[in-house]
Amino acid sequence: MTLPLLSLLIWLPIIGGSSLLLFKKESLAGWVRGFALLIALPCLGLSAYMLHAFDPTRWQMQFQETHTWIPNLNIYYALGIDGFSAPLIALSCFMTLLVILASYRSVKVRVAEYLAAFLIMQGLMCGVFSALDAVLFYSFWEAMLIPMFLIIGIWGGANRLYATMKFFLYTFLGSVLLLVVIIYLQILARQTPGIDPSATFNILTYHQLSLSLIAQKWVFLGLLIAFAVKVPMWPVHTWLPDAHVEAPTGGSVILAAILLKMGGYGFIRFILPIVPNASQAFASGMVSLSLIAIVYIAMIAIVQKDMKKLIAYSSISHMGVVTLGFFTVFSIVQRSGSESGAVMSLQGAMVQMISHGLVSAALFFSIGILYDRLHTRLVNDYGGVAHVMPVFATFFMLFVLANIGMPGTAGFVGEFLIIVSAFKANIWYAAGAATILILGASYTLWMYKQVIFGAVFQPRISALKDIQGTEIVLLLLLAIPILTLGFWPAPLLEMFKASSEHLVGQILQSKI
Amino acid sequence: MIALSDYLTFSAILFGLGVAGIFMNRKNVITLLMCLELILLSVSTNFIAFSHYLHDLEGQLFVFFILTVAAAEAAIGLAILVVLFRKKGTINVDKMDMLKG
Amino acid sequence: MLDLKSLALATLLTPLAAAVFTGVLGRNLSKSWVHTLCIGAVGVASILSCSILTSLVFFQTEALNIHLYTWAVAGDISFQAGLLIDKLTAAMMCIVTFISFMVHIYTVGYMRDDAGYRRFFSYITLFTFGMLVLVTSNNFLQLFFGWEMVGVISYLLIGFWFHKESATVANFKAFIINRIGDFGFILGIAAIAYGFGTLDYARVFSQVETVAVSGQAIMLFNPIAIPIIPFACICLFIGAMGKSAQVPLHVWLPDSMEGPTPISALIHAATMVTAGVFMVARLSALFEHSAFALHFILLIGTLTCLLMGLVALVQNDIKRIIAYSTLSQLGYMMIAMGVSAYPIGIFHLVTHAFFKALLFLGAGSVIMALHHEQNIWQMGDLKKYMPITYITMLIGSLALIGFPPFAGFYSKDLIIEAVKVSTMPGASIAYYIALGSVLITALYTFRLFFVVFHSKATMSVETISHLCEPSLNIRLPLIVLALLSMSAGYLLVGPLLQGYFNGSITINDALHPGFAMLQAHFQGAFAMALQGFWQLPFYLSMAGVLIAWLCYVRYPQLSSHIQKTFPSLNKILNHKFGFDTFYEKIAMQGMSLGRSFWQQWDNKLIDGMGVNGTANAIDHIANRLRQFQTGHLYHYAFFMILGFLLLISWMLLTQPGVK
Amino acid sequence: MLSSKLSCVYPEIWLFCLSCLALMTDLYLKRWAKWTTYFVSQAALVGVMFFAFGLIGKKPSVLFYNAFIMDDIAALLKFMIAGIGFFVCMYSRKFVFESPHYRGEYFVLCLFSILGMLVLVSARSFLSLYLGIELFALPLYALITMLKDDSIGPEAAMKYFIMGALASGLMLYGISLVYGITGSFAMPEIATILFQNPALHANPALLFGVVFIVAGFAFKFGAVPFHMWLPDVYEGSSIAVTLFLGTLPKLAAFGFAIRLFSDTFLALAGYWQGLLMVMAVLSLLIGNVAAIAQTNLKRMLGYSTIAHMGFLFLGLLAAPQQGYVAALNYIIVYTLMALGVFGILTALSRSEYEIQNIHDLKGLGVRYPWIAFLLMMLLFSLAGIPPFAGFYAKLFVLDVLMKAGHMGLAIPAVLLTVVGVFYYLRVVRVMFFEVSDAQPVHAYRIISKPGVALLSLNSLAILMLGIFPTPLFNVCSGVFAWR
Amino acid sequence: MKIEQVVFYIFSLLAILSASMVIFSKNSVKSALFLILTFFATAGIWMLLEAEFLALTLILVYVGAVMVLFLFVIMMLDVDIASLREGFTRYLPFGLGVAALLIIGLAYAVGGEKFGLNVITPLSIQPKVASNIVALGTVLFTRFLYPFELAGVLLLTAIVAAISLTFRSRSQRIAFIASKQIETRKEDRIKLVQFEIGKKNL
Repeated sequence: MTLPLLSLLIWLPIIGGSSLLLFKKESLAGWVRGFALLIALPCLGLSAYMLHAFDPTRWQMQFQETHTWIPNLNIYYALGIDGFSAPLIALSCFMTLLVILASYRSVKVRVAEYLAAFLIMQGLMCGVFSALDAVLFYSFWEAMLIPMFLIIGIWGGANRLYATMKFFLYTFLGSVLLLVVIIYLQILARQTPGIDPSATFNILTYHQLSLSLIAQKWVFLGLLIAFAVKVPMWPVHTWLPDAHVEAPTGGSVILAAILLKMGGYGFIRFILPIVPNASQAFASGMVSLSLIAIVYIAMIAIVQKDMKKLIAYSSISHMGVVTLGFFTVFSIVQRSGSESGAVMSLQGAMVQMISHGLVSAALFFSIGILYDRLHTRLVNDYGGVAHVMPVFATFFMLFVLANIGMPGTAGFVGEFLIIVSAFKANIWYAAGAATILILGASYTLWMYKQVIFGAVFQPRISALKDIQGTEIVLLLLLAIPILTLGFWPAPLLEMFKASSEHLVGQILQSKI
Repeated sequence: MIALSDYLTFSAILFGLGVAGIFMNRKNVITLLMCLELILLSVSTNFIAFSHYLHDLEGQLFVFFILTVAAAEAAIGLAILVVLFRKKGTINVDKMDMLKG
Repeated sequence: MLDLKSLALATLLTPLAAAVFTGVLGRNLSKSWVHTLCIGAVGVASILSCSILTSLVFFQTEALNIHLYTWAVAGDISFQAGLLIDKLTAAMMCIVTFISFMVHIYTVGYMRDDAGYRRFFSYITLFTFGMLVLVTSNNFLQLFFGWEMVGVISYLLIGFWFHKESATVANFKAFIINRIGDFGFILGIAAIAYGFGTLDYARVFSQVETVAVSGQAIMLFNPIAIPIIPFACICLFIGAMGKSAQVPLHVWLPDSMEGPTPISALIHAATMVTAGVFMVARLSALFEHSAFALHFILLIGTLTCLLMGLVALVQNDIKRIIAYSTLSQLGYMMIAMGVSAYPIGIFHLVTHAFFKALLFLGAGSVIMALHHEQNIWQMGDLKKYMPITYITMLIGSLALIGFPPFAGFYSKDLIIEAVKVSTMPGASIAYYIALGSVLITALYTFRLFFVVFHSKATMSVETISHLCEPSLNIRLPLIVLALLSMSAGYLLVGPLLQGYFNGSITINDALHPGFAMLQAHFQGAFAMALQGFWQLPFYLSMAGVLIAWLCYVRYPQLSSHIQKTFPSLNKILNHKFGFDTFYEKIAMQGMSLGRSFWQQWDNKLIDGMGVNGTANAIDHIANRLRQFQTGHLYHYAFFMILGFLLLISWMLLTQPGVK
Repeated sequence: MLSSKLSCVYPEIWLFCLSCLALMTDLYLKRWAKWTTYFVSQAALVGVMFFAFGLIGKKPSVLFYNAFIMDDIAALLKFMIAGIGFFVCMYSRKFVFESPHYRGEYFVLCLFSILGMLVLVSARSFLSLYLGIELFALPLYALITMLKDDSIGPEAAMKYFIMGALASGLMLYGISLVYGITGSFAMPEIATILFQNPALHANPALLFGVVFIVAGFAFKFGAVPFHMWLPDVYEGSSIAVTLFLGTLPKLAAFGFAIRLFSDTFLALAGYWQGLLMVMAVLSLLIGNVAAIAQTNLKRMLGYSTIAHMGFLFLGLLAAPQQGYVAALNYIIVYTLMALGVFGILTALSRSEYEIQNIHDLKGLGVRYPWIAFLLMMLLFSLAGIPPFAGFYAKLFVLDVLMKAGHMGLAIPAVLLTVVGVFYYLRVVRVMFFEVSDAQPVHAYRIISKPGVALLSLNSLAILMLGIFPTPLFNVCSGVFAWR
Repeated sequence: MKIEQVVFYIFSLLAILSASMVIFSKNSVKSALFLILTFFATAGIWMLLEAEFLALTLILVYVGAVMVLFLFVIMMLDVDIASLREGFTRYLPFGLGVAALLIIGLAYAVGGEKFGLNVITPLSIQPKVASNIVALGTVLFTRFLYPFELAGVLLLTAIVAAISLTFRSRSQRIAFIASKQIETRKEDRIKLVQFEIGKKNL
């Protein structure tokens, strides 16, 4: 009997988080925070152990668990992770821990509920990344909307009602079609000879299904809506700025760091391996959408006045690089004839997801630190913060640099790899992706300049206190992985290698 | 000889009148109750006609129960009507539009 | 003696350690601790660099090319961090660490009273590290690492006085313009990775023949394809244009003068801005295979050289004049690169580092003495009050205009010679422009010099009363650099032309015989200096000095008269050929485009019509549906019957069997 | 043998006897009347549960000359009806007792109505079906009028009455036509005749008959276009009656559906599936969309019921066997959810101030966080979001539907679900996000500890049925196993 | 034309006409009376169909009991008939059209093609083994026992429901209770208050 590692990662925080709801007295807040940490820390430990025990040379699913769940429909409680999902799980655990740490200063009301929502969400996120059964995946996927909805709605900003409804409906609309597709594929799996009839809802079974091109195209579109909304891709991105702006800091962090990654994860877990021919057929269109996201969204980010909105748009732009990485693989192989470029592209996209998770989280935390002090997110309300918060300014500088893809930070690795590999597909793809160097620098540094630099004109800014205690720990905890990844991304890339190679093999195999 | 279809057509007309009475009457609730009686009458006629032509007594039995139920319905309908009149002071169908939308 | 690897690593890590230490703990250390630590570290690095150079030159040690660790493996490309220590690298290391050392010492005096004293030291020491990373890299990726690192520190230092709006605008601008260059640079790297499958210099250079012959090309538009090497070279050179501030990506450099003067000397004159030149020389093996790229470099270099020199003529800010002069000199270096005389370009880089650092530091000394007054028209007659500064500045200016046998003479003369003998088409035009630039150089240099030191004093009496020579730690670097500005050319030209760079710089002598011819004609440094007095450039520079003397010392009203005579020329020069306006327009256009994307497309179209539009439409339908629910019984019954009829007709339509 | 056969009718007999007893106690035990009536009623329902539970899994037996059948589906539905009825009475007890318009007949009428439902679900001929329908409808008309002082109650009752009578008139007309063609109104005989004479299927009178009967059936579910009474009645009734109306009749109507489609008109599946398809799509559309515009909570839930019935129809029409299983699962889960939602609303209401508008829940999340949390779970379940039972119920229906090849129905169904989510979320939003400021929020009733426990049990059951949907599903498929 | 047909047509015409009058008459009393006439005519038709018992029941129960109840309610409620007089004219054509459509549809369904004489005929001479009443009664209490019991419950329900709706408890009624009037004392009605002089009492 081995340790049910993934189940623990899912259920420990969910059960722990639910039990937090029992302590609703405000006077217990301190205890509650401690208890939450007590849950989140072992989870992080477990995920670290998981990364350690994970064998990156194998593409097969590891730590598999399978239990009967709904036998009538062949639905199983099936878990397992490969190189793609393992780091994402670790990232989820890490981010939740940071959110809990950040709550020490920034959340004062309904602490127990707040922490419970995040812990439950952590479990659900781990569930999304480790589910191998499509219905199980969908359950986690949808269930996660609930805590997020509440987080934005209860602890959010002034316009939270609109934002949270928009968030929920947008993403829900996207994912209902996912459900239809899941069922459709399941029916197909039942009819296909040679497929294990007891695993018809298994995602890995879907990978083996052969589908006609027209069916693939429909399935592609159905799945695309679900995942494109989550990523978010242009033009279904408009929920994100609103949600980010209104969400409390922790909400924005999880939203940017993990939720968006679920969209990208959906692409590699569902779309690419299940409908490779349709993906190939639509690849140029998807690349165009990605490039539009990179350029168009970045230009929008330039004119933002609200820091959170700016970073939100920046997230969309950076996620455009991810989707670009996913969908250039076809023309890379076509052009260069070898699969290694495609593997690099996928690796790059995955690294970009992880690094963007860290960097955007760091930026949102930083903005949260400012917001906690002045209760405004408008760039123009700040100026000269560096005079009074030098330590903060230093950390913020690091994160800003990471966001603009400075070599030596995590932000560089993914973008670099994707540009290099996209070049093999088409010079213009690479050029389009590389505009993020210029545009990203424009808006991020503009914000930095307006907020941190300049003279201090307002007395309330000169009254600011520099970060200390948990805040320094928090930012340090983010800075370390960002720098480590920047200077030594090899282990992470190694993690993705076998899975990426396998995935490239899968998508090059025609399914018609 | 009278054809079965004649009876049925007669009852169909009666039925149609009953139904039409319900949606064309805009004033008086009592008339609505009477229209319901008309509908039940037409249904009963149908049953009896079929019963006659099928040589099957059960159709008539059904009518027996319809008459029973119709009496019960009339009783409750009129009771509600009385309450309605007490509370509202009118039995005008047009005035019954508090609940809508 | 230690082996080369340990030496190189020690050179790199000493400044890093010092920088990180002062950066993290700086606030808890006293000023003297900080500067002792940093100066010590850079001094050590400088000595180590010299010992590396010594071991390469005198002990004939093999050039070092090693991998330190694997950064990443993606696809089939392995990205590694490594060191390449050869003579080119060693020379650069020496220059970087030495100038940095000088600037460090100078800073102690210059920044004495600044609140950000510790921060400043941390930055410039870290900059030294970054520059060392850049020059010691053995692959493109690490080059890019160093490249961006110095870019960031430059950004931070330009905005060092971040309370000044102009400083933060300038550093923002510098970063963005550099990013445009990086855009090209990274595409160049991508092209290299595409064409060669590796980013390692050695492996790229070993394959360069094969790739050039293979005819692999990059498809731009369907019929138009460009072979890989020219494409990569052009892209990489765009990167160099950003960093080395070549037209049209030069606009950030004059603005970068918002930073403290020591960093103007270190970063924006001596080291970082020459990184582009260094890169082209480093990649000479690649550039040699692309005549097109070399032409491009020559063109850009020539344009920069001429245009920026012209702009320098009308500037009034002492630092800006020197900055434009730097631009112009960078143009010279690029001209040398364009005609494949890479060693000469590097030679000019070295001499320029000395005299330009000297000029900046001297200017800094003046500025400090005048309490941060930078307008040359607010100065004058300073030779009386600041003799040492005066003399060192004079030496620097003479070096700059190429007065034999000062350092600048050797390098600049060689460049002009190289252009002259170049067989490249178009080189003759470049030659004349280079010659003309000599005149311009002399003109603006001595315009500055005469106005500051010789013209009538225009300062207030109070200012004059405080005027004095700066402290020792400011004077010391000036003197050292002045000595070097005088002697470096003389000392170095010999080894240079005797094949110092063989093995680290590749020149295809068959195609580009220029450098070989110069080598052949070289008869010793002294002879060259003597010949210098009889050559056209010397007369041109003398003419320049003369004109400057006439206009600014002898007949001070002459200059304004000339300005009035040629108003359009003056206007163009004052507008710096409109580059800034052009960029502003683009930025404005971009902003308004972004705003319209945001407000028209995102907010109105996607959100307004799409998202909220759907919601509103559903809401509207819902309200219409509510109206059907009138609350009237007869309507209910009516709809019921209507629904019944609908169902019946649906049945009749879908069940054709029913008769 | 007789006794064992008679045991099939024990639930009805027990219920009738105890309702009469309740009637008596109400009349004669003046002081204790309220409590005794209540306890007798609860005893009656518990007894029905007990008897019905004992009948689950037995062989189907037919009694009274084809007028009555006791099979698994009937037993299960009876068990559920009595069980839910038990909870309904518990939830509404306080509210009802405190009402100044309380009459002792309240519980008796409830019991009579439940008796009608029991008759309905085990009807074996159209005659007992009709009588069952009338028996369960007539007391409802009276109940709606009760407990209210305003004129809205009688108005709702009158509308319901007229429409209901019209619907049963239509249905009777249909029955008469079917009788005329097949010569019988016993369900198995009709089924046999229809199977044996395919030529009859082309008879337009039969077609009219089927449509008439389906119309009558659809009326009970409140499917579009026979839905117009439903929102009005939900709104017009006292909340306790809405609780009753919103839960039990759905189960009974499901029994009706099974009797009709599976037992009688299976041969005509092609006919009624088309009808259900039209009604399902219209119900989903109108139910979901119209609910958005509502401000009255009860009315909104009424429209949401319509939408849910549309979804249920999708299950019914999908395929004879598995479709019924999915539909049964759906209706049971739906009833539990509705029970919870209306139960909470009833428990919070006081006779002088009922919860009517969505607005009334403002700030509930602050004042009664646990209750609000339970309500939120139920609403999310109604919206069909995992991990609550509502989602899995929908999943099963969609699965069956798509297996039957109705992809074209599945996509609009799920898209309209998104529309539906909006109004459920709005309630959650009001409860949790809209902080009650200066505006005085009416005082909710303080729910007693056992009340909270019951409601928690109810709501957590929805969660548990979501995390472990298999047991209920197995029960549902077991019920249909013998067919 | 046989006498039966003549009778059928007369009765059916009468029934239809009076049924229309039920709908269109603006006076509820008249409507009720026309409804009675319809019942009579229909009872005649039922006679033709040899359903004597039901025809008699219709008249006895319906006309005798239910319709009287209707009239009773109409009288009791004292409805302002004038206000109910306004007609239903605006949508009349539309409504009539739908009604006509319904009738035509039904008539088509039950028309001669499927239920004409050539398709189905009654037995011309029924063997009168037992009277209609005996036959009905025999079946009713054997095979239809269960529905019969249900009908009983239904009627009970109707009674309970109707009473509980319309019944007003004593407190709600306005009536004299003589014993209370007699038992009352003056203390219950009048309260004597002492006024203190010099103080504001109000």
